Amino acid sequence: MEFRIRRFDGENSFWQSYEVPTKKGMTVLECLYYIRDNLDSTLSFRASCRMGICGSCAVKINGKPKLACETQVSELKNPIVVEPLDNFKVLKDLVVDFEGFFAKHKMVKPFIVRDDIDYNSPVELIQTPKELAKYYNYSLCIKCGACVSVCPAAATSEDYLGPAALVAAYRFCADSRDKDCKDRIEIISSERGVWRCHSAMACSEVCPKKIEPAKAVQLLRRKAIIHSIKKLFRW
Amino acid sequence: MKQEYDVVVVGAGLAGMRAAISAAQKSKDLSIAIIAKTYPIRCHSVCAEGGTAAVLRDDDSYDLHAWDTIKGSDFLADQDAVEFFVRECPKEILRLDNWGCPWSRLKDGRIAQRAFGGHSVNRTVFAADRTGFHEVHTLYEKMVSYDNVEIFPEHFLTNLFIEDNKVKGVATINLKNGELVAFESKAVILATGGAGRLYGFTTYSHQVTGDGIAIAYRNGLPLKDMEFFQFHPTGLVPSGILMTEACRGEGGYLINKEGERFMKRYAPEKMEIAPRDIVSRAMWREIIEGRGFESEFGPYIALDLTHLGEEKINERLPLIRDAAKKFVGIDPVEEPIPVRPVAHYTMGGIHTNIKTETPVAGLYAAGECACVSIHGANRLGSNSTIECLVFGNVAGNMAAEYALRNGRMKITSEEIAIEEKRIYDSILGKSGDENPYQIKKELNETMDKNVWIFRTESELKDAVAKIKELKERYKDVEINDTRKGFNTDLLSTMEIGYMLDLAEVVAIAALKRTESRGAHYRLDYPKRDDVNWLKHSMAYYTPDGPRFEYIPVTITKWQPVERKY
Amino acid sequence: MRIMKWFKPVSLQDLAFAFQRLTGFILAMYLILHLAFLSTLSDPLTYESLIAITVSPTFLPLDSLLVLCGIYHGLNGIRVIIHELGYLHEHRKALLVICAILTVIAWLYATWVMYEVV
Amino acid sequence: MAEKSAKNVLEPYAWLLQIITGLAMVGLVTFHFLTTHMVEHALSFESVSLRFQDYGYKIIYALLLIFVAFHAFNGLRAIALDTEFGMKRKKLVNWSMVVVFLAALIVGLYIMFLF
Ligand SMILES: Cc1cc2nc3c(=O)[nH]c(=O)nc-3n(C[C@H](O)[C@H](O)[C@H](O)COP(=O)(O)OP(=O)(O)OC[C@H]3O[C@@H](n4cnc5c(N)ncnc54)[C@H](O)[C@@H]3O)c2cc1C
Ligand code: HEM
Ligand code: SF4
Ligand code: F3S
Ligand code: FES
Repeated sequence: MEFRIRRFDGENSFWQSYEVPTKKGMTVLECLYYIRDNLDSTLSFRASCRMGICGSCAVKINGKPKLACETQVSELKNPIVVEPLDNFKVLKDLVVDFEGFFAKHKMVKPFIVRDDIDYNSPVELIQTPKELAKYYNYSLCIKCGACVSVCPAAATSEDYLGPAALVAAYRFCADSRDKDCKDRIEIISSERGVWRCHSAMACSEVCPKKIEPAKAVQLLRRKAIIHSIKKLFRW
Repeated sequence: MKQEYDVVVVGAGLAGMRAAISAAQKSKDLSIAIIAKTYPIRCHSVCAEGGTAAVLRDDDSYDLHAWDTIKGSDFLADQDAVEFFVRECPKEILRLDNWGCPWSRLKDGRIAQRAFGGHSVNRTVFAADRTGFHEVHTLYEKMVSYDNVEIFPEHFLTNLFIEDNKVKGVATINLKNGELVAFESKAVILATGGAGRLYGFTTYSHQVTGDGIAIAYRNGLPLKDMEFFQFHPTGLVPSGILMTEACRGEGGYLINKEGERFMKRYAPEKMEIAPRDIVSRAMWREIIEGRGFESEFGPYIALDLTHLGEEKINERLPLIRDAAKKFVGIDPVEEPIPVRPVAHYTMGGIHTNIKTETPVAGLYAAGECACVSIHGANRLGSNSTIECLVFGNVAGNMAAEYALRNGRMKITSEEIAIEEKRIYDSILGKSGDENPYQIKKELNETMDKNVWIFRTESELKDAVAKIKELKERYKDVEINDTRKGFNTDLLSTMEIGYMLDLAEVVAIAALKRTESRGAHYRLDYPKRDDVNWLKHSMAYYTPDGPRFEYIPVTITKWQPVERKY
Repeated sequence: MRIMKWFKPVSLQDLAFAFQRLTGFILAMYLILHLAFLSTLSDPLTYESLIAITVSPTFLPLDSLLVLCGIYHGLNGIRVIIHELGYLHEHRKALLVICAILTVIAWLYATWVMYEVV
Repeated sequence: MAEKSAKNVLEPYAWLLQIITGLAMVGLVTFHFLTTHMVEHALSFESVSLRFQDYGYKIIYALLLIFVAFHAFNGLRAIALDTEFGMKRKKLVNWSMVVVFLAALIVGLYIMFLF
């Protein structure tokens, strides 16, 4: 099969084609490794777990963001066009800059806040399976960036927190062990927060973990609006 | 460029992040840097599926957990370390709970536990079948809540700075721009994970190339018990992706080409759910004797789940079905899954004592890259993630205390210049006529063939010779990519250099140990030999290959007995 | 131009978004025109002469397109509101299809009314 | 950065009003369309002025005007703020939309009270 890869060497962007002998069961990631090992070792890309859990290998394959390690070549049309993710700055070839992405994740306070935790003598907190189910799906985000790469709001607004960070925010707000969602709500309710989302829902369409980030954003929006109304009436 | 911190943690897997948190917790005044060659949540630990062991309820006891661990280790574990370890486990589980880990729960909201191979009671805490993933994310998210922890993702460790047997910092390459960044620090913790990619057929992530172990080794630190490598029975062919033990736990069969459940000849009682090393050996024997299935990806054994029915598979093994479909296009409901024993865990590592101290002052090691040793010759499932947490915590504490007591030693600009020269002049611009990836391929083939489940003197000798040849050829490798920014060619080539060193240690250590213990099985010495070999091997670096010393195993309460299940 | 990325959808969902934005913008522009136009009500003669143009057969197709924009924007708006309140994300595809069908029906009806009456 | 701008009172209410006005307009716009297109010669000067004599009509149209003006200009504001260009000039965008909104109201009400 022919692989057409959009490359970038730090200064110039160009297309390059490679012919890869593919077999049944081969993934796009394996082909990338084949190219690197045998055809052109200057090709850079990120990958690690090759089982769809580390979130390193998201790239644009035939126009849609996908995990290279989970994508079978047999399901794709020849030639296979591989590009770096949109809405991120390209560092080299298929490698894009995730610094801002993780900074935004950190910004939403993605951790449990409560004041009765004793580091030295922890006690078991009770959480029923039902309470667990409320947020569990949203804790599955592998931070691959696919959602951000297709979000039209993120495309034009660099500082929009973006679906992935908002998923993290919702995941903690919905956790029964968390005791102070208010701070987090204030953050996601800023003009860079949920209000920039216009329900394009491309994020939900491409999420490889089927997390429905769009839903998390809207549920957060609901929390934010209730919070604002309460604040208005000082209640 | 130089950065200055009080504590530097290298490696942001479970062990590294746990260490950073514990150091940060120790004192707000300490500045802590955590460095990793990937982003922290992209570390290999996210792959762990099954769970994490800890004594939580009344039906269990510390002594029982310790005994299971020691028996599992084939009595090569240091028993003082194990006794300390089992007492710390529960606290770590609860801490993760407090920090937000989505543990699977019982109906009443308490943390649930499941059965696991080699543990006598239901002791394994889990978060669905993505335990490692959730633990990593929980730790990462806890870690970012500390203001005194600074994260340096995509920095590649290249060397340690050691003076007068005291550590004074590390050298790294910042992948983004390719610049050398030296971290000057009072204490250093190594938590760089195992060395699984020595093997071609492995459950490990691509990044697990043993860099930290090799760098420590080159800097004169001893490596302990490197001959012990765990093989898991069921790795998906051809990628090596783990098909969890639960497949067999739920009633799956292992079937050979003749359609026979061959386990009846090896473990008539336990059948498919005998311990990992036994099942792996049985499967491999079938394959050697020609009763494996043939495929373009080599021989395999069929893991048959079809009789379980669609409903049960969907309920209990959804991820396995998903993975089999996605990666080999096989639906386990209709067809058996092709599997083969697969390299899965590095029992050996950098020698440390029970407090995670290495022989170099201020340098600590924890997690899979270290060998404390609690796993001995064979690790029990779900004991390693908890090891990372427990000893990560210890290392963080120790390093923090050391940093509070001691000052920083200067890393001079000459030292940095020497390291820069080593990398950018003698490695980066390199031209030669060897393709490093070809060397890696041959190394993997050698390890898969000669240092595998069944080992013999002649095969191991072949392996050692081959590795020496590869090392020689490695001196003449070519690096095509000459740019600095995100040069993965340079990185991979360096990783391959580390792997060659480690492979040599593993092969020679295996050659020297003339007995069979735990995961190390010698066809020519099939019995355990407590008289001569109840001891740890210690490999020291010399320019022409490792030099070996041996130290005794610590035994407290449990005398070695025959290991029967 | 970066804003062109709004109009490069990867799925039906964000195609719908692109159209929502486009139609919203068109309607807003029309609103301004409309108000300016109505200002002429202060002068009956100008008003009548202008209205004569707008109801002419040449203008009707344009008017009908405008109505399509309005109907799409309104119905799709309801769909968006449902989702923005956090409901029916699991059925987003079905909702989109229903929305499209209703739009076509309403538009055909409206066009019929317009041609019938004038 | 986000922590600083966290105290944002405008966006939540703007969004809420956007969907409320949107929903309300479904009825109002349908009504408007039907009254102007279902009846023959509904757009002639006489019928328009005749309708505006009626107070019920006046109120409905005033509502429609307020809603549509708010909705449209708040919508444009949202579009503008979605771009870096607009976000950098946030104050300007907000205030100009207020001005345009008020202008639309004045023009509209003026027309209505012609009759
Ligand atoms: C498929 C699979 C399933 C498993 N399931 C279980 C299970 O169910 N239960 C269980 O207890 N154990 C399990 N294990 C074992 C367990 O996952 C590992 O032992 C454990 O995660 C190791 O963690 P670590 O922190 O030591 O290393 P890692 O998670 O490997 O982290 C190493 C870190 O070091 C960094 N690093 C490495 N080299 C460099 C360098 N040169 N420069 C800078 N940084 C570097 C890496 O980027 C990474 O951040 C499993 C293992 C595998 C392969
Ligand atoms: C008929 C009923 C209407 C409904 C139900 C409706 C609904 C909506 C909704 C829900 C949005 C928000 C989309 C988002 O979050 O981005 C929106 C945006 C918008 N609407 Fe409407 N609307 C209606 C009529 C109108 C009219 C008559 C106009 C113009 C005069 C208009 C102009 C706009 C504009 C300019 C936007 C901004 C577009 C964007 O942000 O993408 N709408 N509408
Ligand atoms: S929400 Fe989905 S698409 Fe977005 S980063 Fe997480 S896993 Fe990836
Ligand atoms: S794609 Fe973007 S606009 Fe909203 S629904 Fe998803 S975050
Ligand atoms: S390599 Fe880890 S998600 Fe693809």
